[in-house]
Amino acid sequence: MSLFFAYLSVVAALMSALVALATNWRARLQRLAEAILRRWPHAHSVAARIFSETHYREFHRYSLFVLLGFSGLGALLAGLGTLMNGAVLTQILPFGLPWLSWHIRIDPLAGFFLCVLGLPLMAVSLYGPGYVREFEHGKHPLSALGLFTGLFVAGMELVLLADDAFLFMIAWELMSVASYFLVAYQHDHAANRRAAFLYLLMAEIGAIAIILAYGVLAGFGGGLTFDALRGASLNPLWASIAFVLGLIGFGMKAGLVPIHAWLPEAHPVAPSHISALMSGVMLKIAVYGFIRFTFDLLNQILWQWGVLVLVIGAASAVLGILYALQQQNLKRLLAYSSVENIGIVFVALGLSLIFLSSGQAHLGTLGLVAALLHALNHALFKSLLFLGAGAILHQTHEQSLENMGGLIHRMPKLAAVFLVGTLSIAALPPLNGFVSEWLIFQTALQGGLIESGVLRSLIPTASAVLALTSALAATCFVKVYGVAFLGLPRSHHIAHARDVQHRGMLGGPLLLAACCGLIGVLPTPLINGLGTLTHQLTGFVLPSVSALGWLWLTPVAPKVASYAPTLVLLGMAMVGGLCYYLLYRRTRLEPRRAEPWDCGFGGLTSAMQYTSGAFSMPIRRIFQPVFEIRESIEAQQAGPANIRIVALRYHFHVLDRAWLALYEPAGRLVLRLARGIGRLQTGNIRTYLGYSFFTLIFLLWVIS
Amino acid sequence: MAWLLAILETLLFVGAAPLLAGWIKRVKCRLQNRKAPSVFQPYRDLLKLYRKQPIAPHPASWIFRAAPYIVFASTVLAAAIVPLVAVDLPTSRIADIIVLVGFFALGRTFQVLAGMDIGTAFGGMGSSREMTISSLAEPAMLMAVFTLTMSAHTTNLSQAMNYVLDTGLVLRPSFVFALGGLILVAIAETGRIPVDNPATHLELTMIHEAMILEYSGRWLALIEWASQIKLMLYGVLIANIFFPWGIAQDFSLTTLGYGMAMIALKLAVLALVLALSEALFAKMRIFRVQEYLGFAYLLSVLGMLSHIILETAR
Amino acid sequence: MIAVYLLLGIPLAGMTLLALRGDSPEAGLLNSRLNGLALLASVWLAIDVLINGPELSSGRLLYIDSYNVYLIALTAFVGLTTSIFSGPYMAHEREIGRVTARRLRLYYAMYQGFMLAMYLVLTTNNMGVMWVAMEGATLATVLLVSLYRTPESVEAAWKYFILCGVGIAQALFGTVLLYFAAEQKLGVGGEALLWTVLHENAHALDPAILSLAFVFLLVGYGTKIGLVPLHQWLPDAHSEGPTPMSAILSGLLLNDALYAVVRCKMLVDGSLGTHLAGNLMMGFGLLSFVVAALFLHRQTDIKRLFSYSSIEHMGLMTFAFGVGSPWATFAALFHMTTHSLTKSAIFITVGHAAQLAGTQRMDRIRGLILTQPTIGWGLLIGTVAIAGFPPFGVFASEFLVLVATMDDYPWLTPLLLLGIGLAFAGLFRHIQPMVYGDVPEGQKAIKANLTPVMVHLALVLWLGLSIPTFLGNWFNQATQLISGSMPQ
Amino acid sequence: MAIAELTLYQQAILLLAGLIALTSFLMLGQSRLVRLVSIFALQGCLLAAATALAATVLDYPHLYVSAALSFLLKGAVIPILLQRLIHRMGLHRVMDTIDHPARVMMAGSALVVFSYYVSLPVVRHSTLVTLNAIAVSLAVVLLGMLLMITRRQAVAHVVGFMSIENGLFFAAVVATYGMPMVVELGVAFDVLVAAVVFGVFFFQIRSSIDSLNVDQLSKLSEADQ
Repeated sequence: MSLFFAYLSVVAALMSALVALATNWRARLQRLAEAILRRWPHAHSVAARIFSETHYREFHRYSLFVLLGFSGLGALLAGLGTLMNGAVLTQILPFGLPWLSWHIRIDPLAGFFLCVLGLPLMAVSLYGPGYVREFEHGKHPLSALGLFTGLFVAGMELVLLADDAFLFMIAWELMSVASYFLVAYQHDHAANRRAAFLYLLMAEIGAIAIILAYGVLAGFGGGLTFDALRGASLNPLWASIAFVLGLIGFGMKAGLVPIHAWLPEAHPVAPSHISALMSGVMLKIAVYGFIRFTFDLLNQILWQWGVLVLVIGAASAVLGILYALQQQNLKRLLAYSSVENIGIVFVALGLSLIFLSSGQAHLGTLGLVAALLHALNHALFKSLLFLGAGAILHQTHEQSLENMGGLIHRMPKLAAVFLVGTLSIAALPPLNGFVSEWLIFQTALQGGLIESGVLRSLIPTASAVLALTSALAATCFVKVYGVAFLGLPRSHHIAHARDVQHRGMLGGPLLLAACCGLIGVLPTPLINGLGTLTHQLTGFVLPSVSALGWLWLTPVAPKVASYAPTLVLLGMAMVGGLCYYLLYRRTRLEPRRAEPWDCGFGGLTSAMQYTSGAFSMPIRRIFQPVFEIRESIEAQQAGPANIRIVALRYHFHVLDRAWLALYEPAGRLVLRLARGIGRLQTGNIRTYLGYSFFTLIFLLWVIS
Repeated sequence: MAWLLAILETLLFVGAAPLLAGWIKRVKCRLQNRKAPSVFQPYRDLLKLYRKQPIAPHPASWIFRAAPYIVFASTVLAAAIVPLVAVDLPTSRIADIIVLVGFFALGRTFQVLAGMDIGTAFGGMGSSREMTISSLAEPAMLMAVFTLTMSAHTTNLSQAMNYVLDTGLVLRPSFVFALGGLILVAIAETGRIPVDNPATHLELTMIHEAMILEYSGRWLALIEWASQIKLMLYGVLIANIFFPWGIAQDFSLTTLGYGMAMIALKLAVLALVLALSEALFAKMRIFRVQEYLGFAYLLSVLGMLSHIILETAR
Repeated sequence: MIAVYLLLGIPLAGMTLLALRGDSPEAGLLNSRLNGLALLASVWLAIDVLINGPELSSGRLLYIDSYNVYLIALTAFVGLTTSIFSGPYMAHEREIGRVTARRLRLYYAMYQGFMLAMYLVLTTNNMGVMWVAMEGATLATVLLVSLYRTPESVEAAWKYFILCGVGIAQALFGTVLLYFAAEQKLGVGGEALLWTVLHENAHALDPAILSLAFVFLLVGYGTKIGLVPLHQWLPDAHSEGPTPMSAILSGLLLNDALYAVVRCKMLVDGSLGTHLAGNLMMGFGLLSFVVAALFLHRQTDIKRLFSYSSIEHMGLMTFAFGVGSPWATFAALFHMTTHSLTKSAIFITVGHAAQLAGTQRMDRIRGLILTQPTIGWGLLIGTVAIAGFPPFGVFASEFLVLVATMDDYPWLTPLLLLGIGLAFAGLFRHIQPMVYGDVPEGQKAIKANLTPVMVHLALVLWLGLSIPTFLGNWFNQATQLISGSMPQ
Repeated sequence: MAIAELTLYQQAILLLAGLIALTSFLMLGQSRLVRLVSIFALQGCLLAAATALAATVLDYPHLYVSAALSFLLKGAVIPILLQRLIHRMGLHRVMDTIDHPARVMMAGSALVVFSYYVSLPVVRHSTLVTLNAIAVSLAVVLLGMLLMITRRQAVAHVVGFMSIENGLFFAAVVATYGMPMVVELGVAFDVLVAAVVFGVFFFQIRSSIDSLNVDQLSKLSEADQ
């Protein structure tokens, strides 16, 4: 059954890709419809209306996203079904190589990630029709967008369903290529082209690393199906090689530091609903790949791997959020925060690996659950935030925080929905972001149970880094909300922005916000639902997730830690409501409106507020060594002999150190090598004859 | 019964907070040999503010109006889960110490948002500084807390206190370090000298005050009260985690009364220490706060390491 | 067996016919019709072989087995599609006066001559005749390279001629040695050059002589494959000749040279029992792969760019054949197919793009997608396919090569990884600016026939998704023939 | 076994082999195109003679044919064609001097030794003595390449190319008493066509860079200009 839903979702995605091709086929389709439906006047009139000049565009646009919605729904149902009954269904499709046809398999792990994919996808399908309308009149055809969106989604779903290395890689690369075309969709901007190139290049290298990782297993397992790979028995050295290759490959897609450089370039330049899918879902597919490879396919786990993952994850988390904090472009900021969240997920995975390798299965399971939960949460609120940013972009054509402000007055509905996303990504109770981070902390705090003292001291340190990260994340998103939505508008078009009109463009984010709230308040059922999954991977189910009843979350034991988000929400509502009643209802003192305090000078302007750059300045100074900051002050002078300075303008630009240290040298090296090689080809035929002459001599000398 | 007791305790907590603030003020005045107001002055102030008509600046949105309630509510909730006079109250099961930090974060977030809602330089300045300081203080605090929880094997506050009570007086180097770290963090988080000066009226030096500059009337009352509760929260945390002796482990009236007396005593002493330090030190530059908090973090890490190296027999 | 004679007869007749009527307006059509007939013949042959198994002609001069039969079909197919494209293309060239009537006659005659040589290389059973046909292919195309008579084209043709001539001469020396080795065992007579006979008695042949022979054969035919450092003629010839010729050179000639080398390898392996031949091929293949990938970065001429990519891919195939495990061999055979389909499609698109922009300099070709979406997307998709992205077929073979190498020679994988990464970057850094971006002023769409491109890419896509059973059987049998066992 | 114990025919073949090698050396040293071509013609004739001799020794009739072919092509047709071209292009006075004649000669002799060393395993276990001539033929091939590498004139390149062909042909004769007929014919045909094509190219090159100096044919290169 769930397999059926999975196929349904894939087919629906491909269908929407096909439908997209029909953008400019109105006339043809009309003639076709007339030819077919001549018999039935009623249907004929319907068709006539659909294919009329006026309706066709809209009909086409909606059909695209309705199909995507079905795809999302199918994925969600399939995933839930599998998680419920924990069944493992396999099937073999007649595609692929003659001696290796496509193996399909859906198990709880895949099911969970199908859910992770399904929810944002449904939100996007609500959101899309309103968002892409403006593209219809642009120079870039909607057909390309729709086609590659469909392929992108289908690719991601197939990655989850693949049960042999070959199909996995096909789907994986399909996902990469399709998203590449989506990044390059508005290719008249040079930045987009550059980002797309970088993205595809790194995707390619990562993919090769993954292929090699599979190659190692296939060499020992003697086959390319996942069953064969599971059967491979490797010595620790080869296992570590495979693991590192896998970490590089999947980490590159997931955006771990320092191989994250493509991410903040590529995610912002894609159309926003695509950014939502890329940041919210695609990165999770990479996480899925890592989990599948490490927890499922590799037959052993070494604690060194856990340490490696833990360290890299912690680094990604803190660096990601530090860079996010310094961004002025909203979508770029969100992309960097994705690096941070993926880092957090990998910290949890690292903890889980360490515990599993040291035989603490239940704690390993706890870490894994925390990681999965955070992956889901990030998928939800990051998609929500990207859709919100897209809505702002759509209404005001503004991406830079420096020009925003006061949007809460202009677009109150969006502001309310966006606030939910902000609070949950800032990991504040009682929303979902907090639950997963709480679980991760709980996992880390059990580090005392590990034999080796080094690890015992390493784990708390990592968790402290995590604490720093979450605090910085709060800072970062307070900044975002405060600068974008609160205060006074910083530019004219923001001051006259209109709230989102299209119902779906609010409905999509609203759906996600609802999920955030729900998971935040009632995490227990979900975590219990993961039991089948953890049982499959670690052979262990969290013992007492709800030892005190369904209200309580007690991951380890009631005495160790407990958290009842529902009661927290209740309590806050009660206290807050009580105060409100006592303080407002009793004394009916209406607040008086007045000018804010201006030190008595008068005339506060929006230019006097703290800008986004100013807000993050202390952090910038405190963490100086992390950034490569380019600052400049330009003075506008006037008056006699331009002595008097009338205006000062301060520019600053924060560059990614990874970029300067890793990528640019590599590029230069390649060019130098190419030049060196080029010297060999002089163009003189006698030299060429010399080459073949000496090749011959050399070979003769070799063999005799 | 237990629930009723828990609610009563919470009410007591909330009610006693201004008293502590008044007491600290009084001691400070004495130290600076000024004429001191009565210890009940804070109550009068709150009542006065409550009666006044609040003023909302023009750019303010609903966030500005909602923030005080959320701040107050989150603080009260935090107060509810910290054992004051008795351990094993049901409320302490609702949330553990990490959630406590979460509550603080929630309240802070809304206060900061409210500060930025007005669109003045002061609001932004205060918010930025507040977030910076807290983002440095939070890891330090968690590290300190983790030290405790790792030896107690629980993050649940009353469980931790039980653990300390059961083991009796043990001189743990880790606890000493953690205590130092937690005190430093507490000073920073509650906005006392040398990090922030609650009594200042020069906008440029304000942090906490700058954020709430626009508040008045009942809103201001709520926020002031919330910060008083927060101050007391930290006091109770330090007192009850590191010196839990005297706290009631069963709900008989005598033990409860004894516990109340004990906590009052401990808080009074802590208040004395705080007042003394505030009288002795001067406020420091904003960009030296990082060194201050870095030191707090260092203490906590040392605590953690000493716990691992010195205390676990393996 | 009639099919084979048809296959050889059609182009022979076509050559003479077109040598006379090549300048007539319908020559292009005639050319493609002839190729169509050849394709039919090849399909007939293929079915025949598929049903009856390997066939040996009377006199044992021609031999068709599952290895060469699919190459024959492929050759015929690419020959047909390219000729469909070449009709309008040459007509356009004639209009703008780049070619005269005489040269047009020469062009069409030589097109058929080249096809004849290709079919002969593939079908013959006699190593000597194979050599003759290979040299014939050079002679047929060399005059086409200098068709435009520009100094560059003459230079390119001269280099092509001399280098390939010298190379092929060494191949002849190798053949002589082969004959000599065989003769010692099988006695004097025509028998001793027949591949079937040699293959049967490979184990008996003198290893020393055969390894010596293989060196000469490898250097000789390797020059034609374009293995570094014997490749210098290739980019020149590809970039200076008319585009259809670049397409068939890349799509067919290189393949067939590789085919010859592999035939020789099968003999040598049979005799030596060591992996010498494989190692040599791996060395050459890897060198060509990496060096060509580096060269991609400094190209300015679009056809030159893709000719280097051809070198790179031939290097990969040579490497894979050298690895020699069933997976690798399967991959190499599969790669031969997908590469020649994709690459010829790309060259066709490139031809249109060059006509559109009026130049082959890549820095002057801009905004193709917005100018003429079919050409722009065709070029982009083609490049994506040749860069080895799924669901296109090239990916499958690269995947298998990587896995197989990881299996047998793990320490070589970093080089492969490097090569693929470099090649990808080298291609896309040039392609992206050409297809994307705004339209340069004055650039207008042209009349283009991209059906062949679409057909090729569709085929490659289909192969990437699923290999039809009969083709799969071919590949499997060929793999067994070459590597000794079927992949599984 | 020592040469004295061979039959006259075999001795004669070995002698011819020596002469052919000598002609290659002469070509290597010769800087006048006209003489170069005539030496090449001489080599062709020697080759034909050797073939004919082999034919008589073993009376293989088809070797006579190939002897005739090689005499016609290498000894007569191609040299005459080349001479014609040289005169029509006024190259008969052109000196194509090589930079370091001594070194080139040394290299040539080194090549002879090398080719002997390479062909040892081939010769090792074999019945016919004439086989030693394989070393010579290999030397001729390599010398031909050396000639092409050292010369700048296109004509010299053609001659070098053809002398490589001679070497191959000689190898075929001495090692295997000629290739099968069909191959012989094919090769001969190819050589003929090649010669014609060369002729065509001379004019094309001439018209593009009004000389036949191949060093000027270096527009297409990858090095930075």
